[in-house]
Amino acid sequence: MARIELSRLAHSYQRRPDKAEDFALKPMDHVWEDGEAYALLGPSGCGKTTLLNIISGLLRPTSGHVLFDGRDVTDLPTEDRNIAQVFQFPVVYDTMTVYDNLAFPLRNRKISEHEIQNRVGEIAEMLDLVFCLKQRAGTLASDARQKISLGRGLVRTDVSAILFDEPLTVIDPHLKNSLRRKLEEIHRQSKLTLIYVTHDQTEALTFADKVVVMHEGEVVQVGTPQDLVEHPAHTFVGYFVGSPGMNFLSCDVDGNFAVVDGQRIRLADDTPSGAERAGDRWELGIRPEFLQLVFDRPKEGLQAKITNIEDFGSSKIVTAAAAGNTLRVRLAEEDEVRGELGWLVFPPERSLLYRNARLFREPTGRRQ
Amino acid sequence: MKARHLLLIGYVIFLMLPLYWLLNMSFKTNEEILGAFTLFPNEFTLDNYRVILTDPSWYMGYVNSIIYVTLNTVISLAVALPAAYAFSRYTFVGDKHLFFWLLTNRMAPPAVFLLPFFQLYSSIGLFDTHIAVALAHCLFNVPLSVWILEGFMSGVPKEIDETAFLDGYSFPRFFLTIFIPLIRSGIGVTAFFCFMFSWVELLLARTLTSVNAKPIAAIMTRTVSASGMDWGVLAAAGALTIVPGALVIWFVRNHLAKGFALGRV
Amino acid sequence: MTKTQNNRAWFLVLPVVVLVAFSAIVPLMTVVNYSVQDIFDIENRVFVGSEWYREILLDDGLQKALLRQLVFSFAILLIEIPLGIAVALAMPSRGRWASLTLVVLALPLLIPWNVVGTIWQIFGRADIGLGGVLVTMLGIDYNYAVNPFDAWATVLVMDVWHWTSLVALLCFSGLRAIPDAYFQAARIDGASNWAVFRHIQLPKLKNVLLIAVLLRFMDSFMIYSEPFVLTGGGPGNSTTFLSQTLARLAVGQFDLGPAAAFSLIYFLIILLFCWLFYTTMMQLGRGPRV
Amino acid sequence: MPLVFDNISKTVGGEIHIHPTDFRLAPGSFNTLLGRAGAGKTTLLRLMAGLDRPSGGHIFVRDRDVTKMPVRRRNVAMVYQEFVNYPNFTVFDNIASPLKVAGIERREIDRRVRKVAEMIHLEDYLHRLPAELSGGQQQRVALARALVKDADLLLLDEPLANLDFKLREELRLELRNVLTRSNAIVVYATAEPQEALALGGNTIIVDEGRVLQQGPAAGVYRQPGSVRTAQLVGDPPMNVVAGRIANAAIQLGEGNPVAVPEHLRALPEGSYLFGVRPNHVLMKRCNSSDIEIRTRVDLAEISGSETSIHFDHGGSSWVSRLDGVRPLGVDEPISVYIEPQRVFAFDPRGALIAAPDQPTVGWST
Repeated sequence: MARIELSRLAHSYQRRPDKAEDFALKPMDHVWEDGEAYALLGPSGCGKTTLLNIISGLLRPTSGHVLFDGRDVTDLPTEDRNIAQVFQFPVVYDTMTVYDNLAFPLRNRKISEHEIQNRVGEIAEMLDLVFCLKQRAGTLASDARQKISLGRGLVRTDVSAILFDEPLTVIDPHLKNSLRRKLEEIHRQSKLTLIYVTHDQTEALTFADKVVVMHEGEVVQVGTPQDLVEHPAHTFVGYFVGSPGMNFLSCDVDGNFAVVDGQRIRLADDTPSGAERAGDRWELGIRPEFLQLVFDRPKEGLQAKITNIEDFGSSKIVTAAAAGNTLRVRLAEEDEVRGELGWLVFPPERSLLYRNARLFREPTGRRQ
Repeated sequence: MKARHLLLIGYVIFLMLPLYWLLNMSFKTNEEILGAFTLFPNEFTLDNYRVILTDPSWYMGYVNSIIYVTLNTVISLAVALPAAYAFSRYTFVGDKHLFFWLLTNRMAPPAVFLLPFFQLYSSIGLFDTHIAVALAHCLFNVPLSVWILEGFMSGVPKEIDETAFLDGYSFPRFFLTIFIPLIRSGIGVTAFFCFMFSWVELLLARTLTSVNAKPIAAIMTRTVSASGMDWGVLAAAGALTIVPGALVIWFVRNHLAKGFALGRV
Repeated sequence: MTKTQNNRAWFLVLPVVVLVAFSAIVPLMTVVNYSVQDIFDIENRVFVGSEWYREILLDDGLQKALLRQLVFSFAILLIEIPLGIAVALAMPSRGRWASLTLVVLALPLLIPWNVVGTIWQIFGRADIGLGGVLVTMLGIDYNYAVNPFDAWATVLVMDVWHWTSLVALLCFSGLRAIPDAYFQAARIDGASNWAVFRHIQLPKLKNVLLIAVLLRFMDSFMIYSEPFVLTGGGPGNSTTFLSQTLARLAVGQFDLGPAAAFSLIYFLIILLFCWLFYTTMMQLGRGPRV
Repeated sequence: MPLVFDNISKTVGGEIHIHPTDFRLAPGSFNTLLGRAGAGKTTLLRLMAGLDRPSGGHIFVRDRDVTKMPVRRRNVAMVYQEFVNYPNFTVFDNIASPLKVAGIERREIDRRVRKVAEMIHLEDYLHRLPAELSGGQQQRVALARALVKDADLLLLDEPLANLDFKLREELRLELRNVLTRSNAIVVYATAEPQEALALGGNTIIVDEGRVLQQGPAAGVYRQPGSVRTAQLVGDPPMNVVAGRIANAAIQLGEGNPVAVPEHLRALPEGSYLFGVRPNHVLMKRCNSSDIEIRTRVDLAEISGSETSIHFDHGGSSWVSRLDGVRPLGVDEPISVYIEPQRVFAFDPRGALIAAPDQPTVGWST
């Protein structure tokens, strides 16, 4: 079991990086608690696979250190870091039987055949592979082969963490959920640190206790699925998580109000009444599912002209233009759109203020 | 990793020693060769090369070889390209058998065809011509070309052909302006293999020629049996036959690996 | 690659069929034709059925030549395939060194076969050849012109020098196609180099190894120029293989019937062995796509 | 200039890929082919394009039989799922290729290519090679090439399937504006119900080589002709379970019997297949007449805006779609509630008998 710590870690694929853009991974400090299930979420090219390869030891970071339970493993090769990895496409030894595949890591560590037998039996049971232990691994379907690849990590008692590199990409859609359920069970039973890299938000939020969102080589937020949806720490997280993503309106700040095109919108109470610093970029962020659309003039609200309605059956997404911004509102199936003009109402506790793309909130101990 | 490098270096030395010895010989006079055993030529001389490059009965050998090798490469490619496209894109009646039949030709020993080729080409008046040798070498070069090109062509997605047809391209225009440029590396590697197997062959080339199209390989074997063999000139002639090969490798070196797996990898 | 059914593809294949028919079928027909006749000259011929075939099969000299050829070809395979794999494993896989090694290894394949014979003819002489001198220095009295075993061994070493690179290059391209993830997984599983070779590299090499075995068997079974130049088939018949025997029969003594019969038997033997190699290697699991 | 399929069928190697089917696509219409992977969408598109020949039946464009016409002479454009471009041409030449082949004059080509490039935000990539572009941009080049030739028929085979989740969302919106403006017949194949619903237009449900139903997307969603269509047109698919109406009560699988809702009163007693949309399976009771089902959580699939709670009901896997983030643990016991007036009724063979009365869709643009 391992508590993985990154201290001032940074990486660039160029020999002499100087500008910020040269860095695939900008300098970061980060801790992966022991026994937790993390998802590493971000669009392709945001550096998440680079970070995974640095943790697994396949890539040496340009600067900074990687520590497993306080021990500096930055220079240790992959095989000495006691990690297991499940790749994007199933990596199995085709010519071996499933049993030999699972026994392979233990045999390499010269463990007695008797102990191997019950260890492999136990894992095969956990992964529902008992029925095909005698078959050649190459003949099985991709989801079974991906389980074997996972099993090779689980059989080892000395494994400190299991790393997943978008493991469900090649799995057929209808098999995905059974594998996701299996991963969740494994996490509950094995108490191993799990790090799961993906660009798919559903995959990340379903799998992980904590989601690490990355954007252009930087960790922009670490939080539970709840945090990501209700309090995105960065405008990118608001945009990337949730479909459609968060609405953002540029605005000014006046005490506990955001002022959009002359309209005063009350903000959440824990928004600090910081003095506005000139030159800062202020934005008001609200998710389409929290934004309300009404057709009789409310006390406080923004007038909006409806430009488009997408009917998804179980819900409707209305696109409206207000004060030079385009906003989207999610309406339930029964809500009706009565007419072309409406008013957008901003529930205070759901209206978040962003300064230079970062959430402006009372510091709650966690520096974002 | 030590053992790995040792084996490789040992093997490369094993390859280079005989070649070095040939070169060493080619710069010595005959007397020195037969006289003393020297690792490096005492009296360095270019006479042997001068003999070859001035005497038409010698240098014409190279010219003839290059002519029929180039002819063979062009014919093999021209014929194999459309066929490989057919095998790569379509299934048609008898395609499996035809492909296998082509491969069996590659397995046919040239010696078997000595007699019939000799008679065939003499009867149609092609004996002792470059085209005769070029055509004879098609026996093994065409099957190989089809096999390699089909491998490379299968790397190009079929959707590209369809997009071209959707855009209104006729087949010939698509094949020449879009498809051939896409498999440039494949064509380069196939040319390399055709050159290689045609340039090195002796039996058919010697049997089907006498004077006008006699290849260098045949010229060299003839002088071997003459008495009082001039080793220096022979070594020089041998050294010169390696030059064209080395040049061709250098041009296709980046695609060599893929080509050697006959485009399959 | 889903292929569409289209018989008009025959137009594309026609040129190959015509050319290879002209350079293979027509000659083969004449060979078959001659193999069943006794020919004095163009006008009078006599149908003799399978007489030549019986004569060839029972001919003691040819049986010995066939045996020598088989022993030679299998020795070739036993040496060149493992050595080729070893060299391929030792080759650098990326960067400048890789293409340099590729060029050096490919060089012997581009030397005309008779020049290979000439090189070794000089190299192996005990008096003026570097190889000959080295061997005699080791205390072995070595003379390939006189001693049958020395001659046979020299032809063998020459062929290993000439063709092992082909096996090495084929295996090299096979190894390079293995995705890196397999090696990373093996390292994570703590696999030894031998385990990596046995369970990842070897299974993935099966396709190219089949091609290597087939090519090497065919070419070694048809070898003619190199031994012809090096030893002329001597001393005695120790290095006279099938191709040379056939060439002597067909072009030398000019009796067409036996030569044609011999040719067909020779061709059928090769086809048989190639088919045997192909099916046995296919049984070892998924075979290549032909 | 409608496209008409008259009794078209396709069998490959004895296997029926497309059963005999007829349909008609109105001129300038926007159509979506919705069906699971392997349902026959791509085969239908290829038949429309002329890339494959039907085994039976005829295809008419502008009342002309084009079944035998080679694809080269049909005025068709297609965008593939993999981003297919000519790797050795620049973006400009890629887009210009159909015009160049048609022999259009150089300045006119230049004008039309730049116009389409602007529409798809490719104007500053015109001199790049496709390999230098991202996946999304490469697909835009393929789309630009398909649009520039103003074909009669514009076919798209799951064009967004290979793109990142977020990019797919953005491109879908862009695609909709671009495609609805073109006056060609557009046929957009997709395996995602959300995409079909979002793009709207005439939706054709395809399943195992058959066209099950055709009609406006929301209409098919609200009035699915069969259980199969109902499952195909919703994401997650409609929950279905066997049940019966007896002595004035309706019982769904393991749920408690409740009074028959108004829209099902006319149905005779007997056994039926009942369907409930995932977003109508709630975690809290709304009123006493709700059907209650006690079960366990199989998996809580959180997608950010919604959470899909998978659970077992009567042997089949059911889903409850909730708003927000609900991280319920695996195997956690839960109770779910269904308002009877939300229930669809199908006959035992799967044909629709009665659908819940529809809330008004609202004012459409």
